[in-house]
Amino acid sequence: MEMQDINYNKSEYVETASGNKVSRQTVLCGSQNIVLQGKVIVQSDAIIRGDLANVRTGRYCIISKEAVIRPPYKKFSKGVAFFPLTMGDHVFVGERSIVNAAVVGSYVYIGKNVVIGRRCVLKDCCVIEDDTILAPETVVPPFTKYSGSPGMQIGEVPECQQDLMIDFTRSYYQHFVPTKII
Amino acid sequence: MTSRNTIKIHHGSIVCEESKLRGDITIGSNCIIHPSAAIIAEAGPIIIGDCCLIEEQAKIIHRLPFDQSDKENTPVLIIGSHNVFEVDCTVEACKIGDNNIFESKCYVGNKLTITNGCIIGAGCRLTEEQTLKDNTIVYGRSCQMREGLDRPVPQTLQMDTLSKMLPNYHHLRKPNKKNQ
Amino acid sequence: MSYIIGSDVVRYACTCGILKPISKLYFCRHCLEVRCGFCVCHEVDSHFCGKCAENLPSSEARLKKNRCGNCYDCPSCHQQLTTRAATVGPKNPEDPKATPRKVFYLLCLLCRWSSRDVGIPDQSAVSGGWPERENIHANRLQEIQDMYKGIVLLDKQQKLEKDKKKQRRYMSFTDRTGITASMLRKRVGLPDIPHPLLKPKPKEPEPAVAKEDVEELPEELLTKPVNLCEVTTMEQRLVQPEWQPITVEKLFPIHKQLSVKRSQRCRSCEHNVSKPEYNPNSIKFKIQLFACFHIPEVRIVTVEPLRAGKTCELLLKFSNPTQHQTVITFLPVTLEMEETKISEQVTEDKSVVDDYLLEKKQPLSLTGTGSQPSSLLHASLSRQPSITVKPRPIAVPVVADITIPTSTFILPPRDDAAEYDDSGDTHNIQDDSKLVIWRKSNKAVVKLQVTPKEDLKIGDEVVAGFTMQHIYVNTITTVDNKEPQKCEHKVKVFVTLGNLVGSE
Amino acid sequence: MPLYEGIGAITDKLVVVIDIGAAYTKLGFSGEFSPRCIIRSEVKCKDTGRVRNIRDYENAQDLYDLLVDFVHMLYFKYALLSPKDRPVVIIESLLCPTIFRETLAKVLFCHYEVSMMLVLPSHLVCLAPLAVDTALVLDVGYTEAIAIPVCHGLPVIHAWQALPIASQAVHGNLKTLLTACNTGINSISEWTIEDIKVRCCFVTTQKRAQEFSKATPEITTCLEVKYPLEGSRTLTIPGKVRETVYEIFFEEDNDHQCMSTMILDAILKVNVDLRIKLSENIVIMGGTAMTPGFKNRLKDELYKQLKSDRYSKLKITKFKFHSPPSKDNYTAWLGGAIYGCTELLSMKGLSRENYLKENRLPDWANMKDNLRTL
Repeated sequence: MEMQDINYNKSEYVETASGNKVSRQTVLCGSQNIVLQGKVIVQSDAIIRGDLANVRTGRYCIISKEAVIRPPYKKFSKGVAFFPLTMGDHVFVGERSIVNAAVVGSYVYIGKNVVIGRRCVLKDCCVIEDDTILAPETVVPPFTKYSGSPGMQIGEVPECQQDLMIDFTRSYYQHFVPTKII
Repeated sequence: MTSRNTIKIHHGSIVCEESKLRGDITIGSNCIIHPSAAIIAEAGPIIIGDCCLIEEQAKIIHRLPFDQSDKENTPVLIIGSHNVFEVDCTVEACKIGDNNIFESKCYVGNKLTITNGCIIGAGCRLTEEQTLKDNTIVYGRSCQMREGLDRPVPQTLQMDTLSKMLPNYHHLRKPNKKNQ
Repeated sequence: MSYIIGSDVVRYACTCGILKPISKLYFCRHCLEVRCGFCVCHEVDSHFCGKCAENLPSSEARLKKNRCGNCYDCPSCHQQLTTRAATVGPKNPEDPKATPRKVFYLLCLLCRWSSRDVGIPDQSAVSGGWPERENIHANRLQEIQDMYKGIVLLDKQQKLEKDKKKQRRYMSFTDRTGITASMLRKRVGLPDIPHPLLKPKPKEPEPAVAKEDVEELPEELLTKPVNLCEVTTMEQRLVQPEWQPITVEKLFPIHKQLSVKRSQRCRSCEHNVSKPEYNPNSIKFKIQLFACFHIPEVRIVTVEPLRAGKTCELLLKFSNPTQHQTVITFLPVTLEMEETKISEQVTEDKSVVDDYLLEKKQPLSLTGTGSQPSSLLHASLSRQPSITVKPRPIAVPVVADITIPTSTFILPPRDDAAEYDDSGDTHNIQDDSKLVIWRKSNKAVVKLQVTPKEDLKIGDEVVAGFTMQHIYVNTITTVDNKEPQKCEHKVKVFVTLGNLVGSE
Repeated sequence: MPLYEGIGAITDKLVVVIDIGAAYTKLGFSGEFSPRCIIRSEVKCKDTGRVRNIRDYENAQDLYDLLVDFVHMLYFKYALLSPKDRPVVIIESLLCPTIFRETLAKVLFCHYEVSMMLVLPSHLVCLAPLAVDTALVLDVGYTEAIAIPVCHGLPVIHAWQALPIASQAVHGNLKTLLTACNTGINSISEWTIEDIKVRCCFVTTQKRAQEFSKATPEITTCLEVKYPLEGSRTLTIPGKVRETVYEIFFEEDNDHQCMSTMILDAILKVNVDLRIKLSENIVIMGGTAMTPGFKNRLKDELYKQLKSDRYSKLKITKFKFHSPPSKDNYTAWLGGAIYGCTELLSMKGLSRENYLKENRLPDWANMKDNLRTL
């Protein structure tokens, strides 16, 4: 199916020079620590916790409504430190999902209402289905599909996942257009 | 019910201004409340103990079951100390002890009593009337239960770090109560 | 995008007769045929641990029973266990100078099971050295196994000897192996000295003895209350088949099962259609003959409301993934013959054997004639040619007719730079304006007429099909052909258009 | 490097041993003493996303597709090796439907191109770990309980006894019994029912069972169990249900058949001089036999039946039971693993060439002749 246009209110979104489209209704804490590489969409009520540690996304990432991107902490004998969260290119994060991962690779699809536990590592080209709960420190290998609570591997994704995700995030970005005022 | 908000914050607590506090709420000392957390004291006051950590999108709601809502005296929701409410949890329990962890996206209904040292796992949904025994661990889709050996370790280290970091980035509500 | 979420509305027919979305198909450049996961031969390429991403050679993987030496799974909830450090204070509290010792234990971050729960002592090294359990019956079973091996081997030798006797009538006494010497001794009547190479026959283990007593019903089941937290579930028992613990205090950390990378091979030409790189973290491929890189992709743009017997408009978007220009021609889909086949199969309920007639390929055995190889060793040394299974009929109810356009259209090659070029170049292609209504770089939208059948009911799913013929430029160079070969390739495409709505 | 490694790896054979049970499949390698995994015999249907047991097939084509997916999972998720050009040992019940074994052979030979397949009857191979050749074998699995005497390494097939009293029947009974004190039982999945059965229920003693069968039992039942269900409700498992759910095994049906009569009838059907030997060599296997109290109760029931007129002509005074060096649910698999590492595989296994010539699997009537030489 060809993707339909997703319209947004032009006044609600800020578009940066690098093509990022960020809703004004988001909670971007510590915005100086947040790097969006370009053509990234951050939708309303999403929370990015740059105040805890650096958050860095690649190009063509989509952070849906009410999603939370939160750098994870790690305990040491002397105290706790928050670690930066990096996200690759062409990543989709569904609505109301919580990403507490250490690393999210490229071409990753995270469904709706997902919990990615603390310090998880999502390798490239993996898919986390809707409503999955990934236990902390889980490593998700490439080309796997995880689902359930606790999240377990339930299958594999097609080998051309990389191209599918590039195509998906690009067309999402292209179809994410302001409502035309007639 | 009072429509007026009476928020009492004890000394040493960090309460971000962007958090949503409704009703009669008392927050103990050394608590941390992240932005966009919600505490809603609808049916009566909420008293939160010391050293509680309430993360963003967490919801603590004091709401009575339908069959009890017409009671005369307004009950108080007492939450003990060293509890952790993780991102996007919804807690409506009628009593909460100490050292409990409510993980992300868990839901605790208003018929439950949580004792001490319990962990409600991420995404678990507890609605049936029951009292969780000490050190109960609930996890998984079908809310499997097991007993832990010990209480979970309190998150004091994390809170130390947070209490240094958060004031740099957020506007805070001023503590308005001295410690007794 | 429907490949990632949602159902597959556009499906291509694989050569084997199964319908799949283009993302799950391969295109064998050597046979010029579409293949899918069902009809290719899967092979294990490499073993790796999904947690620590360590590659293991297959021999080592075998040795470790396909499990990772360092990573463990939780026996309680089967999630990955993490190693946690703890500091143990000095043993002598009166000696404050003694440095605290670091110890490690395993912890599950989901259900909080820890190696301390079952009394496994903490380890002093991160990588563990966690105690392993042995099968208590191992010795006895090994004896029994050796006994059976011996019996069968003896049996086999006797058989072989029988065969030999038939062949050879007399034997030579001149060799120095000692076998004939013993034969000679036998003839002369001297006692045989055992050949030094022949092992003395192992002492046969005693057969097991049955007992009158059996396990009694544990008395506490009748009297004590059951604490469900202490009784293991079926899953918890079965992940440790050797022990199958009944109570939680017998749970033991499980070595993490390895994963594999697979390569796919076309069964008719034995060429790989997909071969991943060795590195477990790599998402690249050495060989990637995916259909979506070679065959034009079809997507539904819009379709008018579907009414039984009424013609409506269907817009399809075609895109050319290759570096070569292609021409698309529509042809009707031929299903009739196959459909009768299906009905035959259903009505006659023929025996299974007839349905999958095998197309045997040339020499099946490389090792010799039909006789079984003496040892399995030889059989596995060389790769035997594959068997191809006869394709099955396409099982899809096509309930709408597409009016096949007579004109063809051109799709220009894919140009990655065009993504960043917003100037709408149209390549100046003369199009049949009735067919092509929009085009940009390597993509074009065409308009088709589709008519659902008269006898459909409201709510029925409408599926239509057509055969897409495209020019495929094969860039494989062989000895004879140095130039890229152009050829016409046909593939059947089925589109699920949605449900029938009421007629006006 | 890979070639060199390859040669090293094949010097000793890697034979996959598979026992596809009605509920659980046991998979492992020959020469090992326990299966690598015991998994449910089910696959997720690709079209509907529904999880289906591989025995719930509609026709041969459907079964073929189910088995292709299932065997793919067995090899690439658990065994982690390519099935092509490798031998396989299959353990099957003597009562396995022809369509199932023929389709399985077709999947293995044509789709996965295994080089050789050795099919072993479960009732026979389960004696291998014991190193005995004469025993009465009772297999209590998921759909049915089957008793077959094996004499001198030869299954006495004409003496077989089978009844549909196994775990599936217990699940049905448990569901019925629980409906009385709980609501909405029907929506509960079979796996939950199994979990309740495994964690709460047991086979009670004969004495207590007799008391329960009276109109007014004069004993106190064991304690009831509160079984929490997905955080939203709790099931009550009464003590009586916990104790009596297995009673269907020992209640005689309309033909006066039950678990204990099966064993005795099977013994009756063999030669007189073998009867004593069989009664003193009873092997019980199958997952259901692992229920606490099951064997004890069966023993008591056997002695009770012995007193009845039906079996008076049996000159048996005592029963003896084997305890195999394995868990009951993989005894047959273990036997297959022992056979699988012998030369028997190359001698008696069916090679792919021969299969493609004949296009059928020899059935057990031939197989038993082969195994007689043992």
